[in-house]
This record gives sequence, C-alpha cells and structure tokens, in this order.
Amino acid sequence: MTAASRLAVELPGLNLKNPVMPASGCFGFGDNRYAEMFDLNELGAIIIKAATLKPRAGNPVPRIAETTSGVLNAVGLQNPGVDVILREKLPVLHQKYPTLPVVANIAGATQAEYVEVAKRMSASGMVSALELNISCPNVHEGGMLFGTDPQIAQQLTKAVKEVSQVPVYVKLSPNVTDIVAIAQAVAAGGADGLSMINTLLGMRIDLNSRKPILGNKTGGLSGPGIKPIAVRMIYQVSRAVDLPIIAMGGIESAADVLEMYMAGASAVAIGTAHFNNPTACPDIIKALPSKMEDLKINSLSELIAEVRGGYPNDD
Amino acid sequence: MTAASRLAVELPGLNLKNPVMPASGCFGFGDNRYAEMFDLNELGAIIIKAATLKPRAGNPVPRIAETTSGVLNAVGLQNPGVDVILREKLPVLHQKYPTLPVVANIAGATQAEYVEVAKRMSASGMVSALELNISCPNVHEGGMLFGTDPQIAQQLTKAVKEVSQVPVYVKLSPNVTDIVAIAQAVAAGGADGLSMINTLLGMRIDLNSRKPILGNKTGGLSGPGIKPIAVRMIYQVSRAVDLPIIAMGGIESAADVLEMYMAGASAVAIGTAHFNNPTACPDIIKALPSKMEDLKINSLSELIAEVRGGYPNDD
Amino acid sequence: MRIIAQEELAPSIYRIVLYGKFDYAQARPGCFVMLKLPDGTYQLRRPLAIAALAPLQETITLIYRVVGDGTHLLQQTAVGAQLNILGPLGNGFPIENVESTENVLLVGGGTGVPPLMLLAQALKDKGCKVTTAIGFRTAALIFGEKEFEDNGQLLLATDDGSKGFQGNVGQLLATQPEQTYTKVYACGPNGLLQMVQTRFAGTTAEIYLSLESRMACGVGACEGCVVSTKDGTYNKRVCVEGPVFNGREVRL
Amino acid sequence: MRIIAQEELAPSIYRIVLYGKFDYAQARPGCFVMLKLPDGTYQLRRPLAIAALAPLQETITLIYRVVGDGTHLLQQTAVGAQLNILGPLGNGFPIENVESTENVLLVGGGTGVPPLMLLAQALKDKGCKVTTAIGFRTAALIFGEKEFEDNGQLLLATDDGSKGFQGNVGQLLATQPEQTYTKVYACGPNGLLQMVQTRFAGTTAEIYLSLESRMACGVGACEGCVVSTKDGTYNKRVCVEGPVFNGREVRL
Ligand SMILES: Cc1cc2nc3c(=O)[nH]c(=O)nc-3n(C[C@H](O)[C@H](O)[C@H](O)COP(=O)(O)OP(=O)(O)OC[C@H]3O[C@@H](n4cnc5c(N)ncnc54)[C@H](O)[C@@H]3O)c2cc1C
Ligand SMILES: Cc1cc2nc3c(=O)[nH]c(=O)nc-3n(C[C@H](O)[C@H](O)[C@H](O)COP(=O)(O)OP(=O)(O)OC[C@H]3O[C@@H](n4cnc5c(N)ncnc54)[C@H](O)[C@@H]3O)c2cc1C
Ligand SMILES: Cc1cc2nc3c(=O)[nH]c(=O)nc-3n(C[C@H](O)[C@H](O)[C@H](O)COP(=O)(O)O)c2cc1C
Ligand SMILES: Cc1cc2nc3c(=O)[nH]c(=O)nc-3n(C[C@H](O)[C@H](O)[C@H](O)COP(=O)(O)O)c2cc1C
Ligand code: FES
Ligand code: FES
Repeated sequence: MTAASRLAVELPGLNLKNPVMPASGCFGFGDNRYAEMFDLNELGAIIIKAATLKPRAGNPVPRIAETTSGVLNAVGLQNPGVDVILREKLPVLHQKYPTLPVVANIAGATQAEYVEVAKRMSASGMVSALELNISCPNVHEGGMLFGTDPQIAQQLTKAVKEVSQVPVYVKLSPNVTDIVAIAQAVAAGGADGLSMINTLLGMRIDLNSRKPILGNKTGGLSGPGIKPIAVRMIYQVSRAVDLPIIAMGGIESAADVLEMYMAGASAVAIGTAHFNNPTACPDIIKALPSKMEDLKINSLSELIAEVRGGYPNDD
Repeated sequence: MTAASRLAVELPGLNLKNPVMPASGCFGFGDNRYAEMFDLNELGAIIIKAATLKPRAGNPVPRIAETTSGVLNAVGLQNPGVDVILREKLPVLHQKYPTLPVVANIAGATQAEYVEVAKRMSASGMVSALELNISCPNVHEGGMLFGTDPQIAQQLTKAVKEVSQVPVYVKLSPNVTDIVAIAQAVAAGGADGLSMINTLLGMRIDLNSRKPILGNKTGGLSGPGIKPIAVRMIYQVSRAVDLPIIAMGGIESAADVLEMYMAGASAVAIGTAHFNNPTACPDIIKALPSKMEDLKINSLSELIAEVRGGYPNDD
Repeated sequence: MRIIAQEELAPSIYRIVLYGKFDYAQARPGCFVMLKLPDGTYQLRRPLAIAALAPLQETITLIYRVVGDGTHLLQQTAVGAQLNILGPLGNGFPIENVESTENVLLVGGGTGVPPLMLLAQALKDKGCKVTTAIGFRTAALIFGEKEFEDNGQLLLATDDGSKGFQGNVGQLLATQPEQTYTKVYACGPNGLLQMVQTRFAGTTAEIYLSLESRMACGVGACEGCVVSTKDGTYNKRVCVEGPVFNGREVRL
Repeated sequence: MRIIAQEELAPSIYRIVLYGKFDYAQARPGCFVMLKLPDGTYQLRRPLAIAALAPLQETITLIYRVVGDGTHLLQQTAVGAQLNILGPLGNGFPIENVESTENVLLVGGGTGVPPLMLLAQALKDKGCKVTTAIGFRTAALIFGEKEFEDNGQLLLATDDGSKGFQGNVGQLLATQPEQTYTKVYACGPNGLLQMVQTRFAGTTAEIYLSLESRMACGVGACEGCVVSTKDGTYNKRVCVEGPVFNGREVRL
C-alpha cells in the first residue's frame, strides 16, 4: 500500500486523499494568511465558515477569550451571506484549488432559511458536501435549538436533504443530555454523515469589571480541553448510528487524530489548533503515516472498518 | 472589617469562616494523608465522599486517566456504605475537628435508597448539610438520570427534604441540555442550595490497545479545562433560581474562586487541584484576602449581595 | 526567533529583542507579530507591535507591559530561548505618501507607545517634522523618551504631573497652539483614540488610529477581532484590514 | 527538591538524582514519591519508586522509563531545576522482621527493577543472602547490574538471550534448583507478579508483590488506585495500603 492510499478515506461526497480539514470558522473561506503558509492542496478538504441567507454582522466584541487549554469564541456566525459567498468567495477558492473538496457550513434562524441556503449552496457546483450547523451556541435565534431537540433536528435535516444536491453532514452540539438521540434523529432525517462536536457553551468573567469578558457573555469552548468530551460523544454515537463521522474538538496532533478514529471517526477537522500552529493541518498530515506505523495501523480505511465493524464483539 | 470576617459566608446550615471546602470524592472522609499536610481546621468545611446505603466496590480499574488540563475519573462511588461511615469515619473526623462543618454527599440507585441514606446521615448529628449527588456519571443505575430529568430530580429532592434534618444542597450534572430547568425543578422540590458542577462525561482511548483507558470506558472530566463551563452554568442558574450555590469545577486559585463568586457562587469546593497541590485549600484561603484587596472587594458576603442583588440592572 | 536581550524599561514594562529569520522587508511601522508563548498550556498567541527593527542585525524589538499570565510568562522566559513568531502582520501606518515637508503628530499612551517608536524613526528618516505627545500615569512609568527626542519634538504628560505636563495627553494637546499637522497617528487606549478623533475632526489632518482587539488567529481567518467603520458593522478585521484605520472612518 | 544529576542508563531509561529536604527517616525500600511535573498543563503527579536514598548527602534517586508525555518532559528537564516531590508514600516492603540468616529472592522486570535496588541494599545490610532475578527484553536495556551484584547474586534473563538466560524471568526461575527462600519480593508487570504468585504458592516463602496502578492523589483520598485481595473487591488502595501486598492475598 502506498503512503498516499494509507491516508485516503471515502465518505459520502468526499473522496479524500487524507482525512484532515480545517474546521468551520477557523479558516475563513481559505482567503486568509494561513493560506500563504502552506499549499491548501495538501489538505484533505476545507470546511468553510458558516453561510447564512443574509449577511450577518455577528456578535459584539470582544469575541475571543482564552481559557485553560481552551478558547471561548462568540463570533456569532459573521458572514457576508450566501450570495456574496457564492459570488466572491467560493469562485476564488475554487479557481486557486480546483481539486480541493469544499464542505460548506450552513446556518439559519428558521428552517426556511436553512433550506434556501442549502439549495443555493449545493447547486453551485463548487461544494462537495454541506455541513448543517445546528449547533452554534453563539446566536440567539434558531442555532442551538435545532441541535437540542431531536424532532426539530430531524425535520430540518429532512427538509435540507430534500433540496440539497450534495451529501449533508449534520454538525451536532455537545450541549445536550443525550447526543445519541439527536444523532439518531438526524439519521432518520436522512443525514449522510455527522460532524461532531461543535463547541461547549462556556463563559469567562473579567475580575476587574466583574462582567463576562465576551460581548455576547457566553461563548463556545473549543480546544484540547474538550477533546475527552468529543471522544466520548463520537464513541457513543458511532455505536448507535451507522453514519460516518467527521470528528473535531481539540485535535492537535496525529495521535489525537488516531484517537478520534478509534472512537469511531471517519475524517477529522482542526480548528483551534491553527491559532498556535498555522500549519497544524499539513503538520498532522505529514506526521500521520509514521504514527500509524508505530501503532501498526496499515491504513485509515482499514482502521475505520476495524473500529466500526467491531462493535458486535464489543462488550 | 477584620480579615476573618471578610471571608466569612453564611449559607443554610453552613456558617463558614471561609468559603473553601474540599469537593466530594477528592478528600475521602478526611482520613488520608492530605490531612497530615495542613490542619483541616483551616477549612471552611469539608464535603465527604459519596455515601450509599450498601457498601459499593466501585468500577473496574483503571479509574483514573489524565487529559489536557483535566482528569477523567470513574471511581464509581466506592464507599463502605452509610452505616460504616457513620460508625467509623464520621466519629473520627468529628472528634479530631469538632468545629469543622461536614457536608455529606449522598447517592443511591433508587429514590428509596437516597431517602434512607439521607435519613440516617442527617440524623447523626455529625453533618451540617447534605449534598444530594444526582449527577454521578460513573454509575449505571440511577445516578445520572436523577440529574437529567427535571421531574425525577424534583421528586427526589422533595422526598429527601421530607426526611432530612439538615439543609439539602442538590449537586447538579453539567451533562444536560438545560441546566436551568433542572435547577428550577430541584428548587421547586425544596432544595436549600445547589452544588455545581459535577463532572462532564468524557473518554480517553489508549492508542496501543485501541480501547478506552478507563475500566468503565467513560469517566467524569474535572479540572481547570471545565471551569468555563462551570462559570457559565453558575451564571445562568444564579440568575434564574434564588438559591445559594456551592461552586466547583477547575478551581485552582483565589482568582478562580472570585470568578465563581462573580458568576453567582456563595461558596466553593476544590477537587482536582489537590492532586497537584495537596495544600490547595489552605493556599487559596491564604491568598484570598490580598486578591480581594487588589480587586477592591471588601468582603465575600458583600460580593454575593452585589452580584446576586444586581440582576435586575443586568441587561 | 531567539531572545537575545530582555530588560525592564519601567515597572512592568519590558523590552525584548529577538534575533533570527523574519520577513524584515515586509515589516512596517504599526505592524505587529503574534507571539507563541513558550508553554503548551496557552491556545492563543499574543499580539505585540513591532517597536524597532534592525534588518541588518536581524533583530526585532518588542516592548510589552506585563498584564496577565501570558506576558508574565514572557517576562520569565530566559535569554537564549526560542520564540515562535508569526508576522509581520497587519497593514501598518500608511507613510508611503508622506512628504519630507510635512508636519506630523504622533499621539500615544501606555502600550500604544511602542509602535510609535518605529514610526517616529521612519518619519524622521523621511525628513518630516515629527512631534510626539505621549502620556503616562507617573514619571516612573515613562519609557521611549530618548527615542522620540532623537526623532523630533517630545511632549510628555503624566497624570500626576511628576514629569512634563500634568494631565492626560488630550489635555496636553489642548494647551498646544493650533498647529497644522498634515497627519496624525495615534495608538493607545480607546479613550485616547476617541480624543484624537474629536480633537482633529475639524482639521484637514489625515488621522490614523491603531487599534487593539482580542485576537485568535491574527491572520483574518476567524472574524474574532472585528471593528466597525462608517460603512458597516464589524466590517473590518483589526488583524488584516488594521490594526491601523482611517480615524475619520473607524467607529470606536 | 533540586535535580542535581540526570543520566541515561539504557535506551529510554533515566536515573535522576534529587537533592534537598525530604523525610528520609520515613523512606523505606518499596516506597514511592508523587512527582509534580514542571509544567502547569499536567493535573496529575507521576508515581515513581525510590531507587536509592542517601540521607547524609540529602539525595534520593529515581529511575524511570520514558513512556509518555510526563516522563518525556521529566527527561527534558535540566539539572538545577526544582521539582515538587510528595513523599515518601506507600507502605514499602516489610523487612523489619527479616533475620540475617534468611535466604531471600528478589524478582523484577522493566520499571519494577528500581525499587528492588534499594531493597537489595537494605537486605544485604541486614546480612541476608540476597538473590535477584531480573529480566529485560534485550542486553542493551539492562540496568542495575552492578547494584544487584554488589548486594548478592544476580540472575539475568533477556528475552532474546543477548545476555544471561534466554527467556523471561519465570522461565529462568524454573531452571533454578528448588531453593528454600524464606521471602520473595517482586516488582514488575502483572504477568511477572502472577508468575511469582504461582511459582511460590506451594512453598513456605512469604511473598510480597509491589503493584502499579493509575493514581490521582497518591495519599488515599480518591479511591482511584484500588486493588482486590482475597478479602474483598477493590478493598485496598495501592497508594496507602500498598504498593506492596502480601502475594498470597492480593488478586492480580
Ligand atoms: C495589534 C496589537 C498590538 C499590540 N501591541 C502591544 C505592544 O506593543 N505592547 C503591549 O504591551 N501590548 C500590546 N498589545 C496588547 C497585548 O496583546 C496584550 O496586553 C497581551 O496580549 C496580554 O496578554 P496576557 O496573556 O498577559 O493577558 P491576559 O489578559 O491573560 O490575556 C488573555 C487573552 O486576552 C488577550 N488580551 C488581553 N489584553 C489584550 C489587549 N489589550 N489587546 C488584545 N488582546 C488582549 C490576550 O492576547 C489573550 O488572548 C497589542 C494588542 C494588539 C491587538
Ligand atoms: C507505585 C508506583 C511506582 C512506580 N515506580 C516507577 C519507577 O520507579 N520507574 C518507572 O519508570 N515507572 C514507575 N511507575 C510507573 C510510572 O508511574 C509511569 O510510567 C508514569 O507515570 C508514566 O507517566 P507518563 O506521563 O510518561 O505516561 P502517560 O501514559 O502519558 O501518563 C498518563 C497518566 O497515566 C499514568 N500512568 C501511565 N502509565 C502508568 C503506570 N505504568 N503505572 C501507573 N500510572 C501510570 C500516569 O501517571 C499519568 O497519570 C510506578 C508506578 C507506580 C504506581
Ligand atoms: C473562532 C471560531 C469560530 C467558529 N465558527 C464556526 C462556524 O461558523 N460554524 C461551525 O459550525 N463551527 C464553528 N466553530 C466550531 C469549530 O468548527 C469546531 O467545531 C470547534 O471549534 C471544535 O474544534 P476545535 O477544538 O479543533 O476548535 C468555530 C470555532 C472557533 C474557535
Ligand atoms: C476522583 C474524583 C472522585 C469524585 N467523587 C465524587 C463523589 O463521590 N461524589 C460527587 O458528588 N462528586 C465526586 N467528584 C466530583 C467532584 O466533587 C467535583 O464536582 C468535580 O471534580 C469538579 O471539581 P474539580 O474540577 O475541582 O475537581 C469526584 C471527582 C474526582 C476527580
Ligand atoms: S484575529 Fe482572527 S480575523 Fe482577526
Ligand atoms: S491514588 Fe487516590 S486513593 Fe490511591
């Protein structure tokens, strides 16, 4: 087996030479200076910032606060709206990296909005899959509710699936009592895959002002501190729902990637790690083969088969 | 105001010279070698390990795994049972430290068990308050369910309150979609206070064996990585429910204590921090006055009044 | 880059000199770097302005105030240690079109002073007449005096009057005769920047303000650091479209 | 305590010597310390056995294998650095009642070897006849040879036969003539301990096994490190009632 095929994975709509992609919101539309630091063609794919129907200005600043082994963000889905993204952002990305699979993260305040964004985005010919963001903790309408009520989540998934011309991954919120119930609901709604986890709702308070640091008060917690929660949820969901999972939540290294695979992942996304290490994605991609060799893992696709085929023997 | 009264706080059943207590499960029954490293009389109070009706052997080992800025534990409420605790553990503690307030953490698999433990424990004359553990993620019966369903939580609280001769603090689980709903339910059940947060359900997988490290597979995540989640939940609950809160979750320093107060806490408990720093509690108690001075906080009781009296003006 | 010197300039204010590979050609006054803290605990780099540049010696100088854990750790870091530096970042102060005949004003306060040091030198090199007005809480906290005096005229203010004018920089400027500055560059707390906006609104001076904002990426990827201009809400990212903004357009 | 020496004994095996205040009087062979890693990221201390003690020089010696992040960081820590040490902890091997006439066997493997080094010396000091059987994967990984030879007879096994007996320690012991050891002390992986239990079950020897367990507190506060004996399930804490248990009682 060649080094290349060791890392290749196949998911609905995503035929990836390696499983590593920047997570939504941490890499813009590829139109930032990270893109000067390595060739985006090295990526397995790219997940772009959330798109909404109308432009969104997002939340008041400050939007960023650091925590121990984590970051709180309350960007609030700032984006120029689906039409500008389709007109100005995606064509540039597509032209520069014609073979780079693009996953479009989409969000909305109502089901109708989600459906409309999904329709336009998936019809563009420039995206390989949608990532249905039903889990943003930083918006006050919709956002999170879609991700915490199984019935609403299922309906939304179904509605989006009906209009989407590309596979739909539903991005789950960890801020729920029972992640498996939500995963089962979106599976019943026809999701092609899952993406997990989004951020955990958190807060920091400034001791001098005695007020929350973030303009939005609460924000989403990401980074290595949340990885054990992500691993647990992916493990639980992968045993209950037969859908591929794009894993995220604190991944910083090849070892972290493999831990996600052993939990049940089929691909991975990297968010917060970029902030310390702009070349986190290519670094991880480079480190994977030798780490796999150490652990006697021949290929990621075999690892997926082993982990996800092995459940009946699991106690 | 004297240095002493700056730290004094009054909560139902707990008239504390300072607000700092070891968290349940991280300090046994005071019968461990931490007690050789400082005088437990320095503590505001002590929360003892969970008591159940029958002795519990707990979960299979390994029970401990480290994560980035966190610890996973799956001890599984190992304890010798309420009768042994009342006969052998509490008398020793009480005799050595006659003025140290003791909070007894109690757990059960059924409501009847909780009620029985509460009855015996609270009648002992050796505990100042109960901490109703409806949030242990590491037991397969009861435990967590009591903490995730508002109705069940309310019923249980009510039943325990009916038999308890001391105030009852209900310890909430963070593994829920809506912590406020649970807090409101236990308030309606008659809780005298809240204790939050217990651990977040997490997992680590060993890359060599490809299996979860913990014998119980999942475990409870504690430590500084979860602090932003604790702060957020305490902030939300303190605005919705008029009960004092004993705050915990990643507290390591006097600054962390004050952040919890600004979120809405009335007292604090320290768990994981002991593992690195056995004298975490006395160190924090010593550091509090000068940190308060820096921040122009005259006394903790005034801070509580300011924070929790100030909500109407909050936007 | 390697730390080759670190010294206290004033209480809590440190100058750190870093040696090594850096894109010196791209660095302009007002640009900043994102410095990775030498401890894996921290998830975010810290933005610090470039205070001096020596391309031939291959060094850059940063001046920072110890305000929290990250800057505290930086201060504890020994000479000889390697620091991972991302930059130069940001647009920097626009000085391409400044003529040698121009009369320019620099206004700074606190940790807004360091980028002005590099700017003063660049403007002086162009031959302009540079006036710098900077304010500190008290005399003991003053730094950069010599650098500004070397490059033009320095107006000093201290809140307690222990050195220079007693009061803040705004009050100091109010005492100055109306001057016809062609350009005003400012960096410092928001209050100071607002004062500059107001003070020079009625003049013909071009106003350039360098802003601070909490940043995650520093490279335009996260939308964390945004600011509003008269054209929109949160429509500009401080890390890429800034940190320097047209003072007549940016909303503070 | 301060690191005053650190050296590689074999690939991935390091000896570190710490100087300073320590409760030397309480430290016995088989006791361990909980070492705080010199980086705030880590929430848990690392348990390491005491391999040598020099109360007069005020030093303790630890020998550790680099297996994960924590031991890797320890290996990177420079001589001169301060380490926070909690200990001595644990019960240690019972040697009070050992007579000078006794014939004792020590059995070890891997990172179970270090505590036996201190034990061998203590038993030799008592005048006993000490035989040590230790196993390694291959000759290059052997350490402690001199220490054990100085204190009695050493039987070496390597899995690949590159030095001493070819095979594991169990197989090595099987080749030895039946001896009448009065006491057998063992430390190492569970497989080795189980072998010792079985091998000496039919003899009259007292058997003492030193166990490893994942620990949080190390002082009996968390119930994290428990082990079962014939009297109950998870009824003993390795950190306080252990790490040394009666081999006829403990369930592995
Ligand atoms: C473009 C730019 C240039 C700057 N140049 C300088 C300089 O030359 N000298 C100097 O002393 N300071 C400068 N600052 C401010 C400096 O970044 C902060 O003081 C520093 O990040 C504080 O880090 P800390 O870990 O000590 O504080 P903490 O409060 O512990 O930091 C926590 C988080 O908040 C962020 N943060 C805290 N204060 C600020 C702030 N004022 N601005 C932006 N982020 C902040 C930190 O970066 C970090 O992410 C600049 C900021 C920006 C945006
Ligand atoms: C009483 C006792 C004495 C010991 N004495 C020695 C000794 O003298 N020399 C030596 O090399 N090793 C010894 N060990 C094992 C040593 O504690 C581990 O190898 C070490 O903690 C690994 O840390 P790490 O960060 O490198 O590994 P990681 O795997 O990254 O550690 C993660 C966590 O798991 C724990 N852990 C991992 N492996 C073990 C293990 N085998 N036993 C207990 N906890 C573990 C760590 O302490 C830490 O909490 C002893 C263990 C115990 C319980
Ligand atoms: C600054 C920032 C912005 C984010 N924006 C989005 C977003 O627009 N849509 C989305 O689905 N997730 C968003 N996320 C969540 C990430 O995609 C990811 O799910 C989460 O951060 C966990 O991964 P990490 O720990 O690797 O960052 C954002 C995260 C951060 C830190
Ligand atoms: C080893 C360990 C054992 C615990 N046992 C209990 C317990 O018996 N009952 C309980 O209510 N909480 C238990 N907890 C949870 C703590 O009391 C506390 O709520 C939690 O750890 C968060 O605080 P921390 O981050 O300061 O540790 C345990 C935590 C740990 C780490
Ligand atoms: S800090 Fe990320 S866009 Fe500016
Ligand atoms: S490690 Fe805590 S009881 Fe042993």
